[in-house]
Amino acid sequence: MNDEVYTEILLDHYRSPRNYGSVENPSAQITEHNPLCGDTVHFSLKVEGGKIVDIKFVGQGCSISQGAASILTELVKGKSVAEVQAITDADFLKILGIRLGPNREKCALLSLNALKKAISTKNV
Amino acid sequence: MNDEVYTEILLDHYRSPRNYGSVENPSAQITEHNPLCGDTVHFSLKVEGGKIVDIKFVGQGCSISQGAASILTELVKGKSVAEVQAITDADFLKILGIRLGPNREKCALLSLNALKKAISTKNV
Amino acid sequence: MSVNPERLKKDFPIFSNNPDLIYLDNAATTQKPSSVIRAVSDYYATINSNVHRGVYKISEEATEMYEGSRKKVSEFIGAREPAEIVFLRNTTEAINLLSYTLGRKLKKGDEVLLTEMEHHSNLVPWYFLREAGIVIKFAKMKADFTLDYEDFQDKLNTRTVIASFTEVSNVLGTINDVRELSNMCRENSTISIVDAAQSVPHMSVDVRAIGCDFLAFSGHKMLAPAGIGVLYGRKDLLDRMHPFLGGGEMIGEVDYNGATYADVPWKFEAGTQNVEGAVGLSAAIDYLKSIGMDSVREHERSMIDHIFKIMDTIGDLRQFGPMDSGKRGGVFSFNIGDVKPFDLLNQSNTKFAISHSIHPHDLAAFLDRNNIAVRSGHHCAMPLMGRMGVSSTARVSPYIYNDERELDLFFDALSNCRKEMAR
Amino acid sequence: MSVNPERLKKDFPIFSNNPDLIYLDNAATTQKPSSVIRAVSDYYATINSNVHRGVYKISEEATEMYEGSRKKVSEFIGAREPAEIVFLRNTTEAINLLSYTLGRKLKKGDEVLLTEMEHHSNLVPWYFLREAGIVIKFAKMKADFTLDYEDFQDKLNTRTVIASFTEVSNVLGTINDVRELSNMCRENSTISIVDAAQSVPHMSVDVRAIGCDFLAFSGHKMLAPAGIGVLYGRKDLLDRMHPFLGGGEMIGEVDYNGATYADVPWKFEAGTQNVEGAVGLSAAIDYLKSIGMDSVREHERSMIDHIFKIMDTIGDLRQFGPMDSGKRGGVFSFNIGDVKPFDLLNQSNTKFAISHSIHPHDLAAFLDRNNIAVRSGHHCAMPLMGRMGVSSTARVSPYIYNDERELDLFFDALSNCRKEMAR
Ligand SMILES: Cc1ncc(COP(=O)(O)O)c(C=O)c1O
Ligand SMILES: Cc1ncc(COP(=O)(O)O)c(C=O)c1O
Repeated sequence: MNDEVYTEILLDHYRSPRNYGSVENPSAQITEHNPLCGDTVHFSLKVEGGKIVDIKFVGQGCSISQGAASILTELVKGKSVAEVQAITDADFLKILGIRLGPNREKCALLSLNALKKAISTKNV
Repeated sequence: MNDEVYTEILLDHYRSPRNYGSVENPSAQITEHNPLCGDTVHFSLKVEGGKIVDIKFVGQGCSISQGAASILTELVKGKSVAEVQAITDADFLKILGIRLGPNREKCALLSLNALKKAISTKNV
Repeated sequence: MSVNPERLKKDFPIFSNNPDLIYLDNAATTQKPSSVIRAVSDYYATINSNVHRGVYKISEEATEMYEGSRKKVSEFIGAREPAEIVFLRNTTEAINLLSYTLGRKLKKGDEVLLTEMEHHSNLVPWYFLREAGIVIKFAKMKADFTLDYEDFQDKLNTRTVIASFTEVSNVLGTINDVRELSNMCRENSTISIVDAAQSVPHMSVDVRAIGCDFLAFSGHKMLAPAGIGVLYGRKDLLDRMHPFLGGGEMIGEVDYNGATYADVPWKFEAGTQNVEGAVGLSAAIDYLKSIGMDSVREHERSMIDHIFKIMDTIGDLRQFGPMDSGKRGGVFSFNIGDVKPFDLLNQSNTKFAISHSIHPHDLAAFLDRNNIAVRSGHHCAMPLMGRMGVSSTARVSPYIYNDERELDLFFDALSNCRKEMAR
Repeated sequence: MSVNPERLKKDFPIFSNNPDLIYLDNAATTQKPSSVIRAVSDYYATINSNVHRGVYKISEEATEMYEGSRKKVSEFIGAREPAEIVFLRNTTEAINLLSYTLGRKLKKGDEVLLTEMEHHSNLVPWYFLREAGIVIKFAKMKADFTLDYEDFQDKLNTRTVIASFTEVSNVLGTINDVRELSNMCRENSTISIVDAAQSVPHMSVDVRAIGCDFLAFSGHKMLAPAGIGVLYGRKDLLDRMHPFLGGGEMIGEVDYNGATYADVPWKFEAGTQNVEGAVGLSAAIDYLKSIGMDSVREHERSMIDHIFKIMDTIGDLRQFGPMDSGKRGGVFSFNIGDVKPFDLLNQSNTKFAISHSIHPHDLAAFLDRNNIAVRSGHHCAMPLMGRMGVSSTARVSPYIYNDERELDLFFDALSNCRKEMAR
């Protein structure tokens, strides 16, 4: 598809998702839906010493939501919980390298929001 | 006031209302309000042999609502209940000799509607 | 008279400003002809004022326009009198008005019968009643995407106080025989409500011929502004109902101890109304009448027939809806490949869960690059998506300004999209 | 910067089309400047579409405009974030939303505190709760037409769950110190609701400075289209509230068994929204900001001062409202002579019950012949009329496009009316 809309990297992640699946005995897991379109992502992750040591996702949805989830897993692996919480929407959109309208943006930000929610729970 | 809006007859009835007051031992009476502006009319009347033999009104409101009530009392005295029920809104507006928009029309028709309601009750 | 989309298109400024725009999302909302836009601007520029209460000229004139629009709507759908027409914001508000006011009388165990193919707006307002122990039932959809009338009849029982059903599904295009359904309701002393959001804009609708108790639709789906919608209700029923919103204009008398209410329909129109919306709706009805609702219907049917003819050129295309255009409105939902709902357990079992189907969002984004506007998603009918075994679909919904050439361009783009996504 | 009505008037097409129109019914609804009319037409002609769900260009653009308007409103009234702004039809719907949703939590014996000077829209929605045993109380108005703050404080007790009060009375012009009232509420753990229908259009309003929990106003009273209104609510409160209308756009997920809801503010915006209304409201705010709300307020104050200066030239004129223009918005209610409420017993006692006062309706009709539009009636405040001892009043409510010359012409016509009616 067109570079204006989707970068090759994003499409590559969509076609060959990284870290696809589930972490065993996760410290946290979460399923989030984009109510606007039904895109879904599920993250399972292991936190040790305040750091994300392992993370996997499964999901269903458009190339942006799923590609972004895959990119996110690579981005945060090894990062501290605090570092992940500090990633802003704008940061993540920049990393994805795409410019989107307000509706489609929700697809791109679904996974970041889900992950932040997952690691903000008491137990991690 | 202006003939376009109010006829002299109407104004005369407003300034010197006919049949003002209450009929004793009425066969029917009714108080009606115009919810749009608070105009009020009260009719009390005597029906004998299906005919309105006496009718009086009291009220509070604008010249159209009160003038029309006064004119109506003169119009219906001596008429049968059926004849009064047959008076249409258009008929009455013609008798009043005024042309009004939909809002102000409600002032003009308040008394006719009240009277018809009063004589449609079982007991007259 | 048959519809001439090319000529009609000239009446819509958005197409002069975007000459390449192929707008195929009319089930969501329609474009506005100049006559409607002008009716609204002219209203502002000449008689804009508060209706019903002003005794000055522009207010009398605005009142005449507002009530004139009510009369026009009442004639357009065959109501007995204008008093049966309540102006609201949209179909959604109309159904909520009913669920709130009729809901007051329901008791624990009473039933509301819906169908499996309803829009969220004809689901969620009824779901609210569950808190009070009201039971919601759903008449089934058959494998051919039509309603199971036997199941509807079976589920109508002595506890069924209300039944509410769509005339045309906004996902499947399925046209339900609402006359038959209303008939079943009447024989069961069940209140019948027709969601006509997708029918009134597209075909001739006559509430007396249908014989329903209530019917709702939205102006914005029929060339009129947003913010104006209609609830038709049988006068005797409206008369007996509790008001919905309280406030100015809907009262008879008010003191500190209580209030009496105005006559129908004003009892249901609290606060300052969207007069310009009603004025715009009136102009939209004039426009549609000048075409003729039967012609509108015929045109949409021919659009669907055209789609049926070429859709098989697209590999892996799955369409959702009855294959008889006579029983289907101008709505075409489809997917390329399987767009399954999310399922955590199955999803986890494979590394290749993302199949080579094209997600409707990606499809719509691709089409957008070709200036073709189609909808993708659950179309506010998530439960139905579940029944169809998909998470979402793409949807094309033509209207009077669309023609076969545009559909051809749409299918060309679809075919290109498949090629690009496959590389 | 001070307001220049003559210059501003040129921005309003209705005054080019009716050069002699003296429009003094702005508390009912205001006229629309070309910039607002154009914003709406341009929207139709360029990006009209459904918001939030389309992934095609015009839908993304329409969504940006709609949410941009929300942001503008939130800044205009000093909200913490756009999520605190819910778009509705008008003030009336906003207060009903609150009475229905907050009302769910009230128990028999709980109290709602209002004032004696409320509009029907801030009375009737609360009256509905009486059926559930909720007690409605009224803080008194004093003889000088101001609110009795001590009485308000006295009536706030441990059972007072909600208090709802107007910032500016649409009959008296009285400006209530809503900051003080909200303060009393907070100290009593009472939810505070401000009816700002007559304040936001006319003066600078800051919800955080006020410290209220909710605040409502209508677009049509501030140069914007009808059909668009605003509920401001504290985010934490909105988050915890049950939705009001159910349907499309306000959901999270729906299946046949139930539904979850979207985040605030969308949770309260069911169905297709009045996007063009929001676009028009945004343009109206731009227009008002270009004048400056403090200038608007100063102008209206000067209008009231001018009225105070000349009103005594009219014999038998009785005005209703505080005599300090610093405590009074741009609203002037009055009567010529006594316009008593109907009283069957006293009425019957005299043949001359129709006195030589001029009924406000006749007055307004006379003024209309001079192209002067004023309101007459109970102004949707019947209980207050009772307290004032009148059945109705005439009301003049100037805005930015009115000037002293127009007020002079109004008083001239009033004086002529007295002469004619006296013959
Ligand atoms: C003080 C006050 N509150 C509420 C309203 C109701 O506003 P709306 O009719 O726009 O809902 C009005 C105006 O009519 C008003 O003046
Ligand atoms: C079948 C059906 N019902 C109800 C609605 C709701 O209409 P609105 O959003 O105008 O209230 C729609 C459209 O969105 C629809 O297609």
